Amino acid sequence: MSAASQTLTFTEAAREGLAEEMERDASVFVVGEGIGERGGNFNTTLGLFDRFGPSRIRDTPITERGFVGMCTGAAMAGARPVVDFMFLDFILDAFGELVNQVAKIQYMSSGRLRMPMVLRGCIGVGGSAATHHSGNYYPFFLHQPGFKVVVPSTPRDAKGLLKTAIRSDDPVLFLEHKLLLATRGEVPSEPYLEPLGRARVRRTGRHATVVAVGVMTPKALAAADSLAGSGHDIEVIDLVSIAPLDTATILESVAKTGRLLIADEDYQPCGVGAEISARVCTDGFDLLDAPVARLNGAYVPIPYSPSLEQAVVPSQDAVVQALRDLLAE
Amino acid sequence: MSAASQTLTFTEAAREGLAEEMERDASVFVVGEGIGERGGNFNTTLGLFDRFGPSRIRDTPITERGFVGMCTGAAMAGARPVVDFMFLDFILDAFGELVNQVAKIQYMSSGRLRMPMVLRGCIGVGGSAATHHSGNYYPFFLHQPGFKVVVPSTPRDAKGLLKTAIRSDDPVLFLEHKLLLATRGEVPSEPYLEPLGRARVRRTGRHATVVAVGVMTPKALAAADSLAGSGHDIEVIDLVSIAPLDTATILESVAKTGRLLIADEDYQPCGVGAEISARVCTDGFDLLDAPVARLNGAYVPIPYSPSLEQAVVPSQDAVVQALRDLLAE
Amino acid sequence: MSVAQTVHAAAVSDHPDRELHLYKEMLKIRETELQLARAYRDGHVMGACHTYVGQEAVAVGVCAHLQVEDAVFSTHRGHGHALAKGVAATEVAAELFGRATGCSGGRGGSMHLFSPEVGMMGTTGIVGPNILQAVGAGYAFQLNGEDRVAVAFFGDGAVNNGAFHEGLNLASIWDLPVVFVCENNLYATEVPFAYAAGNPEVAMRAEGYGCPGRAVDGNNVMEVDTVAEEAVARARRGDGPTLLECKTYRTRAHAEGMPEVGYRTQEEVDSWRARDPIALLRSHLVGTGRVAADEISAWEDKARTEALAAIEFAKASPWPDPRTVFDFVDSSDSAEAARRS
Amino acid sequence: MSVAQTVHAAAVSDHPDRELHLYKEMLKIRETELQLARAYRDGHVMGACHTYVGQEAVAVGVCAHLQVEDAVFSTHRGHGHALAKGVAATEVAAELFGRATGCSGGRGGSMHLFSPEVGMMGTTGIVGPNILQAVGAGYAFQLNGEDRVAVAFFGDGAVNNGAFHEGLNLASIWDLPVVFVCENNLYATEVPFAYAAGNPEVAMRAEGYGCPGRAVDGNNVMEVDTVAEEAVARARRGDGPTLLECKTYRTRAHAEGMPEVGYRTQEEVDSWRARDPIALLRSHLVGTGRVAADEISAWEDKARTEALAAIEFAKASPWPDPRTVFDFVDSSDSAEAARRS
Ligand SMILES: Cc1ncc(C[n+]2csc(CCOP(=O)(O)OP(=O)(O)O)c2C)c(N)n1
Ligand SMILES: Cc1ncc(C[n+]2csc(CCOP(=O)(O)OP(=O)(O)O)c2C)c(N)n1
Ligand SMILES: [Mg+2]
Ligand SMILES: [Mg+2]
Repeated sequence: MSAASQTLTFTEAAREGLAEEMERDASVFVVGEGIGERGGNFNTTLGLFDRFGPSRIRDTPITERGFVGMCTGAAMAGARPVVDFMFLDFILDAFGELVNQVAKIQYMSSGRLRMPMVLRGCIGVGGSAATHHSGNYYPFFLHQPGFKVVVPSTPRDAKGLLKTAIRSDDPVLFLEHKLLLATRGEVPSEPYLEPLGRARVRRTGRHATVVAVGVMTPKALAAADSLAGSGHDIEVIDLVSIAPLDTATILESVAKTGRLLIADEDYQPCGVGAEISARVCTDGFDLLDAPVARLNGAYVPIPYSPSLEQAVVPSQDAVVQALRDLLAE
Repeated sequence: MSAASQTLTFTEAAREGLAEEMERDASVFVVGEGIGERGGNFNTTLGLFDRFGPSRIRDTPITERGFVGMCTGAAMAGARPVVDFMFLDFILDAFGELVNQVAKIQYMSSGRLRMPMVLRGCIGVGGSAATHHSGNYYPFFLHQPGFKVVVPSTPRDAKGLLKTAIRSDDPVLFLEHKLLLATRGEVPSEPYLEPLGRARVRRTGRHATVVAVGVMTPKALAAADSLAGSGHDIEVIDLVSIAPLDTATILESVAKTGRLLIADEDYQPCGVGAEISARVCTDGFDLLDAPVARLNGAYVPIPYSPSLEQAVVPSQDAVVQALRDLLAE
Repeated sequence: MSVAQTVHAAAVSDHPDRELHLYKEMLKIRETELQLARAYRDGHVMGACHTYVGQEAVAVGVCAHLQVEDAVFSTHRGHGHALAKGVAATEVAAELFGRATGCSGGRGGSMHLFSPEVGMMGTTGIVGPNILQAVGAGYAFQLNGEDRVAVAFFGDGAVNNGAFHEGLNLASIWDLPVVFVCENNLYATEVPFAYAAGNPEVAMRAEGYGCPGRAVDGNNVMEVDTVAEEAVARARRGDGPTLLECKTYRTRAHAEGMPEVGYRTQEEVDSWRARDPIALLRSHLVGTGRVAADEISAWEDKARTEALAAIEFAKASPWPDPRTVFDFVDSSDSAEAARRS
Repeated sequence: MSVAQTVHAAAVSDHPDRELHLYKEMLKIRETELQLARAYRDGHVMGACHTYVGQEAVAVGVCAHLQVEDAVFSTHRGHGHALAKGVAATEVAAELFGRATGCSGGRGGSMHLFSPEVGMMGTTGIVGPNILQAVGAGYAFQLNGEDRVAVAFFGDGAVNNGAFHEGLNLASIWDLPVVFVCENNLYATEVPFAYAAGNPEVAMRAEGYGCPGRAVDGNNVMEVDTVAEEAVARARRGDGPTLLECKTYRTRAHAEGMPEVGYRTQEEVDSWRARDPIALLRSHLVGTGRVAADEISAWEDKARTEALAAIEFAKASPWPDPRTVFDFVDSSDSAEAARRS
């Protein structure tokens, strides 16, 4: 650990970012169930109730639609709400508020109203959380104009992106994969921000590109390592930003490798990989030496039993296999 | 008009189909706002209240989440609900019920419970309906496993598909573009069904394929006609089924034409065209003589003023231009 | 109605010109609406157009107690609220005409009126969300220690909706400065509230949320004025929300152009027309000799002239430039541009 | 509690073996839950596991009046409802162990128990939907002219949610055969109902929907039994829904493995433990001399043995075959396959 950095978990880093922004701007407040004294089901606000008090760290009744609608009005009136859904699945009960109100009010008011709102929640399959606590949902928020969406995979990005999200005047979904929460990593000790809208090249390579979404990033990196032994040099891009999509970084990589795999735990149809594939097949048609490949979670509701749950998520081995197939095309 | 057919509007045909299924099966009932004596904002149930009475043609309070959840339970208990949303936009308030309950209950119960539910509503941009009454939303229901979705463009399909949807044991979205409701067309006088899950080739051609979604079908056909003059022979596929996607029909066409345009009024990112493009670029990579092209509505909330509204929907001229560009690739 | 009488006396003594002001405000709404209805018939107003005719006393009686800084969140039937909150009739008319000079730059139309400059925070085409947004504005005001008040206007149709339930409860448990104004006009489109609600008394619902509820004659502007005064003062003091049920009636169709098919009797419509809020106050003003009939006629002429001028303004206004259609989807379009637009 | 005493007398005279039956049902739930909690600690139960310990009287008192054909819709805290509705303990245990022999074939886990064969229509991991689904089953029963009844069990946490509001109103306006059973255990996770609700009296909410509401001691099974009898009979007669508020308490953590951090006092927990529903009935049965203490001990042993057997069954059961993961997403998998699976 260098002098100018510290090792934190994903959750600790994000919490530090939240606390810094709350110190900085008194109009930032958080709502959610169990985020008060308890500090959040996922420790997202641990210790913050004592520091900021109940009007800024606000426990709510089980009224997802209600408090999202409420935060919409609060944002319109100049506050900066952070909605902590615990499990992102609960956001669905507020979907009407999000699509018809949150996404549209800046446009309808020609920017005279802003919508500085952060929507955060845990996503993804793991730990037998079962079918109502395992969703990903991010393509919905790329399809509908008006949102920004980030899915960080490192503590550094978690902190830097959450801070930027809170300062943004747009609604930003900040999505935390349950299996990444305990990930430890270096985080600068000095204040910093990370930009929205940018993918990160996590590993450079020449033979193929993997664009990985969130939890697939460590799997893709491990897959790339394991393929290095057999002489395959894989570039790994951590997508990080779902909306907007950083097509430029992907095309630049494909220009070099000629081969593209999109690895995403989420469902394939109309997913993020579909959009990336469609863009690359249009704007990068001549760059491609092989059809774009997609690796996704099984297209079924998420089951509970470990034997079934394992069968629906793309494993590291599956990434290796998909890359082998792609390289053989 | 032949002896064995009649000319009906889209709305009349669908209503005839609904009435036939209600006669046939006493467990079919309809819920919605203003669908009772009034016969529905879009005349979807005109005259049916008198025939079937209030328990089968049921006016509801403004409780979209409530009555979708209610219909979920009714379907679990063996009834066959038809939810008439009037404008499909209102479905968003029931999104949690749909994604977490309706889509999953067959799976979770290993098929011991079925989910025979029809969700119908008007979609699309037109008539200055403005931002809360102009949505399309169908990609959401392809992304999430568990739904079937149809977007008919002809009276014949409207009737035949609505009947099949009502008989289906799966949740089916039956989406009616506002600008197609008055479309007149031949409808068989004899009882018939149309299959879910199938695209229709509406015009055969050799030089390029347009896959059109719903309201884009008449525009694509007109565009194809206008290009015929300049020697371009365009194949037009009316997608009809959004979920499942009939990839086979599209690939067969692309095998012949080598060129594909997807024309869809809905937003581009993570839309239906993205999924079609991605599939064709993977499974039909070698069939393509040019990159797949997509033509979509502008990626903005739908504005009210005609001058702006016109600017967000793809016109017939835009289809012609997109085809010219595609043919020139 | 004893409450109304008490109120009335109080209002007169406290604010000698109050009734005249309220009367003129109602007139402004009425005349503007009638011109908009005509413009709809003539094809100048597109989409759906829900007029406020018959309900003017509610918006006017409530907004009389609001400052520019207070926030109003309204519904599909929102012209009256916008006008009462201070949006110029020219801007409302131009919006319905889809013109660049409209309060939403032509992007919104009848159901999407935004004028945050005067505290008109928006109207919504979806039933329910505005209730929650008012709660949120109240939250922000409380958080900032400001004594601003947020008001949600909504119909009886919203009362059965989950947004009502969740919103009232949230405002109540946190003592937020919100006034919930239900305009119970007996129908949601043509579905009677008595059919749609297991208990058709709206005001008593407040008890379920632990906040006060008051039912008033929504066609009596002075009665509305009084309960609104109490409710706004309570909110401003930091004592929390109030639910007002204003019993009223729309005397035109649900939306312009819709047939009046059988869901209500002509007698019912006529009985409410006989209690028209403007006529009621007019006869009171004239009857008590406070204003001469021809003075009132002069106001009416003025209101009509202004409404016509608003229509002319709208008609003469430019269409929005289609090249602006991509602007303001997100905040990357600068605040400066926002002011310009 | 006078209501309870009246009830009790009636129940004894009408159903001489009723108390014994209810007692054994509560024991079954208690012993099964304790074994499941142990299995959770040992890593056999994954995901979240919300036990019903302390609340047994509610499920048992209500389900005593239900037939197999009646439909129950439950929540994340649903083991007790499933067992009381007739799902075998073996199938519940196997489900929590993620085994193919579980009532949901291992697809569901603790929060997703499906056994439509015995009218257990499902439990939900999302708060709210089951209320609406019970309304819908009631709708289907009424449509078919059947005298079946639908029951929704839910916590105090659901009361503030829009689903409660919309569901109760719909059932009430259409006189649907539904019983709404709120298990008010004072907390939603650790958020007190008294904080979350502007008015913490649940039963009185019924008035807002125009249906009867009854509050009872949810730890007194005979009291629950009586009000449930009335409510179920009313529904079966076609007279419409009833809201029951059963005041009770969970004596274990919200979910297994969660620390009990300060949101409730030890005294509070102890005072409710002292009113344990099983102990209460036990001392009544023994005190009145109806049953000998060692007979009851024998029942307890039997219940424990059966619970252990359920655990053994679960442990010995096969995992679901991963190749079945794609089955039953839609109805193209045949009903025959459904029965087989
Ligand atoms: C969520 C939702 N569902 C349905 C509609 C369609 N709709 C528009 S206005 C209306 C009736 C509203 O009645 P009420 O709230 O009483 O207001 P009023 O029109 O009587 O002023 C309905 C059902 C809608 N706008 N939003
Ligand atoms: C819509 C939704 N929001 C949040 C949660 C997370 N959650 C699970 S149980 C629970 C508390 C439920 O409290 P209550 O309804 O009183 O039932 P109890 O656990 O006390 O039996 C919460 C908030 C959820 N499951 N669903
Ligand atoms: Mg109304
Ligand atoms: Mg509880």
